[in-house]
Amino acid sequence: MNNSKETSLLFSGEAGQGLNSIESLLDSIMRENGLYVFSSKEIMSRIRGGLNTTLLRIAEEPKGGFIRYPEIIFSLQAGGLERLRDRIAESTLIFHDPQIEEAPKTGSAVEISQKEMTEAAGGKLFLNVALAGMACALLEIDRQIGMDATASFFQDKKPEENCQAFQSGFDLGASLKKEHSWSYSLSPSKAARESRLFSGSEAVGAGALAGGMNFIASYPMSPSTGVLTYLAGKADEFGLLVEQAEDEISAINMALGAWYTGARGMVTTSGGGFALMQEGVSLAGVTETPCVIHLAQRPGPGTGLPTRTEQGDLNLALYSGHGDFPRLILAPGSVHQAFQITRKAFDLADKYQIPVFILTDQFLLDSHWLERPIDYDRQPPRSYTIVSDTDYQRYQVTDSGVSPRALPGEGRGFVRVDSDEHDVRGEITEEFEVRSSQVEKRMRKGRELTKEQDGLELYGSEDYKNLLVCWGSNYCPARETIDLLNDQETACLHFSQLYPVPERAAKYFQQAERIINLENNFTGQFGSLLKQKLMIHIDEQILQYNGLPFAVEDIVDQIRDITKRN
Amino acid sequence: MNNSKETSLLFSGEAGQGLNSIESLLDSIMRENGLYVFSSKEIMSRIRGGLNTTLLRIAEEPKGGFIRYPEIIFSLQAGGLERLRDRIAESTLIFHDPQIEEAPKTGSAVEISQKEMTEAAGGKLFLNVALAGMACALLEIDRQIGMDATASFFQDKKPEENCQAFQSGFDLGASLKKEHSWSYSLSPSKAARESRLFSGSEAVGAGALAGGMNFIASYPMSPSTGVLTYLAGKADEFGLLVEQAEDEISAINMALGAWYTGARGMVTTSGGGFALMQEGVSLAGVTETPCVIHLAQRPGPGTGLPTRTEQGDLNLALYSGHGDFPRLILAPGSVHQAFQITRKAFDLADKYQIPVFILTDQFLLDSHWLERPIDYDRQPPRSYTIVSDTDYQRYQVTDSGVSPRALPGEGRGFVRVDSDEHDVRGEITEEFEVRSSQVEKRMRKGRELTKEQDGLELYGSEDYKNLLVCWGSNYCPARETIDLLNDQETACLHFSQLYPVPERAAKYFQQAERIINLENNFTGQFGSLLKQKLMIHIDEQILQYNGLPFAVEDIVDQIRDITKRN
Amino acid sequence: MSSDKFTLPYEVDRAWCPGCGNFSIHKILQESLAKAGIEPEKLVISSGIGQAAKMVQYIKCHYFNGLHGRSLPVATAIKACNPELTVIAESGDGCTYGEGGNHFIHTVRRNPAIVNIVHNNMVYGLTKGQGAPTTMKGMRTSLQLHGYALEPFNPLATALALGAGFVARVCSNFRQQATEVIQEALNYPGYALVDVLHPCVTFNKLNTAKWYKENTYTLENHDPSSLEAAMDKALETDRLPLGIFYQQNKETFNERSHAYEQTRTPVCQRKVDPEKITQLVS
Amino acid sequence: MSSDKFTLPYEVDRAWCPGCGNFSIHKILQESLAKAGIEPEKLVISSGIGQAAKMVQYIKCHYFNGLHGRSLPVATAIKACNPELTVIAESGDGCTYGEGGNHFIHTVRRNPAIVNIVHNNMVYGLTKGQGAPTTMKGMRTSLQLHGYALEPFNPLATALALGAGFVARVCSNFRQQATEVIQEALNYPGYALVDVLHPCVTFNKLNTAKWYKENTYTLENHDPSSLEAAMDKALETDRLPLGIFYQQNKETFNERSHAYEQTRTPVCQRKVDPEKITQLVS
Ligand SMILES: Cc1ncc(C[n+]2csc(CCOP(=O)(O)OP(=O)(O)O)c2C)c(N)n1
Ligand SMILES: Cc1ncc(C[n+]2csc(CCOP(=O)(O)OP(=O)(O)O)c2C)c(N)n1
Ligand code: SF4
Ligand code: SF4
Ligand SMILES: [Mg+2]
Ligand SMILES: [Mg+2]
Repeated sequence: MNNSKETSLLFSGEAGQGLNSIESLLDSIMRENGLYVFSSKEIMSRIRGGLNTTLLRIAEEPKGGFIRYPEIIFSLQAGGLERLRDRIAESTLIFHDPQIEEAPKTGSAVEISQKEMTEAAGGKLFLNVALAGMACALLEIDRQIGMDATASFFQDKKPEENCQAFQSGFDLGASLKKEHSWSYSLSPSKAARESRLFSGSEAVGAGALAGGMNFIASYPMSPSTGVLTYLAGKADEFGLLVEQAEDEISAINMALGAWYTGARGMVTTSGGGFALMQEGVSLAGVTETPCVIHLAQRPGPGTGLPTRTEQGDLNLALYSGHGDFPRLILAPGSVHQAFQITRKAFDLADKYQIPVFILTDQFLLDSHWLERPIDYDRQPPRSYTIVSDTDYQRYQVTDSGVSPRALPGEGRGFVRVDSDEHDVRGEITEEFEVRSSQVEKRMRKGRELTKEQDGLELYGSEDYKNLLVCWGSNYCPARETIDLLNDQETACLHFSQLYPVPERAAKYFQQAERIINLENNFTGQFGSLLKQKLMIHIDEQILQYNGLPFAVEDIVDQIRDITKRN
Repeated sequence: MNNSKETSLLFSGEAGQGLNSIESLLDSIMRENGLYVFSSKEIMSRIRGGLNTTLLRIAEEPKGGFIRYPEIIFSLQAGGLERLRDRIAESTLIFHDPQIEEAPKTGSAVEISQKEMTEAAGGKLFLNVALAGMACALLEIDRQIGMDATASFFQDKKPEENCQAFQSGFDLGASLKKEHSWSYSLSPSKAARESRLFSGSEAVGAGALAGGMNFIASYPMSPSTGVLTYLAGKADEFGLLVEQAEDEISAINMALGAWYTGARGMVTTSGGGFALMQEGVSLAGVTETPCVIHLAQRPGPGTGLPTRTEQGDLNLALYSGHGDFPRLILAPGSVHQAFQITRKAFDLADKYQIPVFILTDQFLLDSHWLERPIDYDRQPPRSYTIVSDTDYQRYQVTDSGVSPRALPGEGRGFVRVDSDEHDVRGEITEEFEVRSSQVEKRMRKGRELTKEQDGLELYGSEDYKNLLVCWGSNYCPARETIDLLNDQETACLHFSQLYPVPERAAKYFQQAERIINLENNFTGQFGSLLKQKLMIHIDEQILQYNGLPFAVEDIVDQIRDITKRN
Repeated sequence: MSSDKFTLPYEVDRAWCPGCGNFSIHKILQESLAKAGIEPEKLVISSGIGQAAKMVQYIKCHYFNGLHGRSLPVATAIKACNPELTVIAESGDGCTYGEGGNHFIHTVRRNPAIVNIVHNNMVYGLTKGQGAPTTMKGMRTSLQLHGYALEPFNPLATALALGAGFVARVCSNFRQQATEVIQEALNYPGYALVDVLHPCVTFNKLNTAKWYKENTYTLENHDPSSLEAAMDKALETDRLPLGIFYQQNKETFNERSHAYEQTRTPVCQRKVDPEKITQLVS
Repeated sequence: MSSDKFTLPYEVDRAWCPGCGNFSIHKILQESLAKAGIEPEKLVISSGIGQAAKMVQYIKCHYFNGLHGRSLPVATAIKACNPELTVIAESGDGCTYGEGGNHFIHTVRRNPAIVNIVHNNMVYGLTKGQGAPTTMKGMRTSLQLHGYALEPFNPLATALALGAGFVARVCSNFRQQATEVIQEALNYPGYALVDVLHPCVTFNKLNTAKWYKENTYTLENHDPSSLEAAMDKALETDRLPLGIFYQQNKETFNERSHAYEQTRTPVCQRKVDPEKITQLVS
């Protein structure tokens, strides 16, 4: 990105070389220093070795998209630059060690010696911190702020040695900077200093807590595990019951058992794990037991690319479970949305007694954003359950389709819940009329649900001709695309509610002369849904399915291509 | 049905009263007698008790649809007539026992005494056969044919007693017939005598055998179990390996293991069980292992109505498994189609190395049709596998997307199959280009698949204005509807290939002034798919979701309503 | 102490075959519940799908009649979220040991304070007589035409190997003993497995009432605190012992769970404190 | 008799952490395969997902690297359809005993002639260190912050309770013994369980190489034909015995299956006779 208000750093190395620490440390240094930071990683499915990268965008204004061309690259491991060959621009500054790998054909390479840096840093363990120090020097970060942050970051883990390593890197960076007269400095702001750092996982987790979640059962699976780990860490403080289930089938059945008692249960999973939960989703549908499902997408089919990103599971969520029943599918695109939407998911699950999906992906969950604090109104979650009387009927037929939900042990009635077709009392029935009336009752909730219209945001010129449609984690990259295009012709429509498709979306499409659908999957799943529900014609699609998030530059280029073409 | 060329009988009784024997016995007597028969049952999910019915349509020409108004009803159990209240026309003849239940308000009731009939028949066990005899007398079936058929049907189970029971019923029927001067006689034909009786389950099973199926692993679930039971009965004769798996997850993984060795594997299941197979479907997709999945639909969600019928799992099959990969979905509507399509499923699964679905339902599977013999060309199944050489690459990138499939232990190469994204050799990869090329390779098979255009049948006037669209088991009822309407304005378009949607379908829709979608589910799932893929507008929907198949009269009425309305 | 309090206030048509062992189990269950002093309003039964699983429909209590094979995770979560409820997971042998086998083995390890009543008719009843994990070798069924071929699943030995604290087997034909054992199970603080043998008069012509009479015996002079003795008895297949094989208190799931360390408030009643959220996000 | 014949003809980057026990298991496996006289062209390994499951990628053989938890049904079917292949199901403890627990218990009952090698590092490696069914009580993990609380899963005792005919435990640190046992398993005609303890240097700081040295011992004077002795040893948790606990021939799945009664032609080679179809349908 050639943008004077921003610098971007990319670190390439193997798992185990401390890229995560570089990221966290720099994230907090930048905040202390009053600069916005967005960081994102792409990693291999292994614990040690391989080649991973961490990207940091440091800027005067919040940034949130993945980019193809970082301004500065630090490569620690052989093969790193070869792997990055498509991501090096003429202007890219590349720190590389000729002992380890050759300089790339493009970009301006600067030689460093890992051996010397390691020695100066005080050993292999500290090389990563030295690199962080070096980066800080290049960006003219206040040395003391860097030192203090390092000391506090490593407070339990050799703080002095780490500070010394930071210093050594900072010194090297400062002298190189002087020698080459580079200039990457940015102006700090108070607003950035008062912002908060969130990963997508943390935002989903915090939103769940705000939504009153008190039970979670799940089975580990990347990239969904971050939410589980975050919540396990909050269990004592918030009085949560966190259970690692033996499999995903158990997890969702446990979550339903929890809701049945009046607790608020959740599962977090990814495509393959969610595939196993399908029968449970159908169970939620027929028993009208609320449920919140966090579905963290990664590339399939099968095991696919476990640690990478894709938006390929919308159809799976949309049609999950056998038979017809209503559901709600939400897909946040920012940490603010992740918090608010997850919170809302619990409210609507309880209100309509349906499964509610939160669709995220590896890109959203594993990235970190320095953002303004989240608007939180301190409203405790509303409960929709009732206390039963002796004549209580779990499946009372109502106009809205919602039957008052009572809890076992509270009140004098009995809460009889059945996965077979049932009558109003929850008893198995084979009466054709009763069957029809219960189907219709359940489906009426879907009609009611369409009243909960939200989750639609237009960005860009109101007089757009081109409408870029996106959902979920493409929020930040799509908005940035509009900023960069700056053509007064293109706007972006972001959906954070995917299903039911918000009806008021139709009017946005009417105005558009050209509809461009942006999705991180092969078939354009959401675009197909829009076609089906709104009978719109999608003119162009920008699709990607290689496991990486969209780079902002790529979207810009493709839109320019499209608009040039016709 | 007031149609002189046909008579219809309905028997109502509880599970355990021998309705199944009545059905089978009468089916074979009618055939021997040279009359076409179609029989269908609706039963409760229990082994004894409850209220079930069996419908037989006996005709001079083949019939195949469910009907609302049988001509003659035999009610054996209290509550039966109350439950049938909507299915009695003014002209319906009803045999009932006033000791057991009251005569209904409509229809012409004839009193019989079960006690007396039971005594005459020789005991409770034989009452059902006496009823069959009575029915034969009413229809002027040759007594001797009935006797012979009874003797052979019960050859291992008290043949003489059963013949005596048949006689007793026949005598009663004959005397009542005379007394009331009823006339239900039909003209027999040689063609009917040379026809064969098939249930849908048998036809699917026989098609699988013809397709070279030699391995089946499944877990019992109504209504899919009939196919499994049928094939278990053929195991010795055809050298099949039939295994009852511990669960559906195991079943589909076993089927994939079988195909991997070069065997031809199959699973048979229903909605809830299939929900559990979703991850396995995705595994088939990514590993490009062929697989044939018989999905026998029943009403959901959840356990739903286990023994009843619905077409509610199309979406589930269509979007099953996480990630994008090609698949084929077929849905036979008659026993002939069931045989041919199931056979073809094995061929295409092997050819394209994809999961192929056969969507049926309880109505199709559990009904019996007397039909002309199936056209079978004696062509043995074609195998598409190759013998590997040392440089064999399982996932070679080809134009068609199909990579030659070799078998382990045959040839000198290695067959390395992976559910992670893989390179051409089947090794795990995290290269972005390789990922993209493998996704594209897999998806190209989907494009090739659209060349296998078949499974579309227009019935009725070529100059239609109204086009009734249907799929799967609505084949027979829809065609009969067209016959009954006989208006030269309405035709029916039946799909037995649902996905990829046959492209040539578009032209049929262009001609139509009014498109009427007929589906046995709540949301009109196939209609939605047509909207999405062909961008057509569906004007009207005829939907039903109470667990019963469509009755021909109901479709006729609804179409008349629609065409009258505008 | 009347078992009537679990009887529904209206006539119900129990969808079992005349003569089915499930009718006895129904009586046994209501009696043991009454004897254990349980109130219908505080009782939840979680069941799967099958003939056995229909039981919940005929008892005055709360129920969650879920999916085939999934009675245990639902029951575990109910007890975990509301420890004040008495929770039973009740289903058939196919449901619990077949489809639900993974939950069975891991629930034993988890040790929630629930009673697991498994109706063991050694066959799949509702789906019309296929072999079940507990079907005896050689029994012919609609699918296993040459006789069932797999090693029969031994639920008691498996549960013991996994560390279960209460393991028992009874038979529907011996009502008094069955009632006593289930009552004991209801009082046991932890996961209690009660495998209930019963005849399926329609599909199991091998393991009939007569067969049970001849092929079972009551454990006597047995020390239920000895794991070895219990395992020895569990591995006996010649004649099947009936009674409590093993009984030993163990820490339950809720006791182990940190969720109940600081407060005993049921999880289902816990509300979030907005103040804490504020700290998290602003 | 060189294990090199299982070595791929090109360099591979094995995606394990330096020092991981999986490297030893790799050597052990190639050695025992060679010693057992198996040819790469006749060997299929079915694996699930996890660090252990990556093994297949590094061996010259056929493989089916399927889904997490599902190595056993795939392996069972492969052996059933083509008995001429040597079939191994290999995966981690989480994969085999956790996600795949139901297949584990029912595969034991089915007794296909396959070797089941379970890499037991008592932790979930690939997903970064959560507790596994075999994790020891009290071990702290990223999810179990106060220590893992469930009763550890005892695969050997469970397999024995289910009637397994070959049950063994080895440790990657004792290569010679491990090689011998796996070789024996490869020669055993039936389902052979080999639980392979190994250190996970990254996520399991409790069960280290040193720990294994101190907390295991080799079975001696043990009678592998005695089920009681095997069960006694399997229930020992103080120090973990290594070696073959139990070995007893039993009818295998293919032997029991009627599919192999009339003909020994592998199912995968059987073709349908059109004549018979004609009889069916016309
Ligand atoms: C996922 C799924 N698979 C299969 C079925 C079909 N099914 C219903 S009950 C049953 C077996 C019942 O056997 P068991 O649990 O022993 O109960 P029983 O009827 O013998 O009491 C099966 C296979 C189902 N409902 N759901
Ligand atoms: C259905 C499904 N659920 C979860 C996962 C994520 N997953 C991959 S490996 C693994 C655990 C691996 O543990 P283990 O089997 O013990 O192998 P190890 O890595 O320790 O060798 C999990 C949970 C998955 N791939 N699929
Ligand atoms: S089929 Fe068997 S278990 Fe089911 S109700 Fe009838 S006798 Fe009882
Ligand atoms: S995480 Fe553990 S098991 Fe996995 S490779 Fe590293 S050391 Fe081995
Ligand atoms: Mg049973
Ligand atoms: Mg492990």
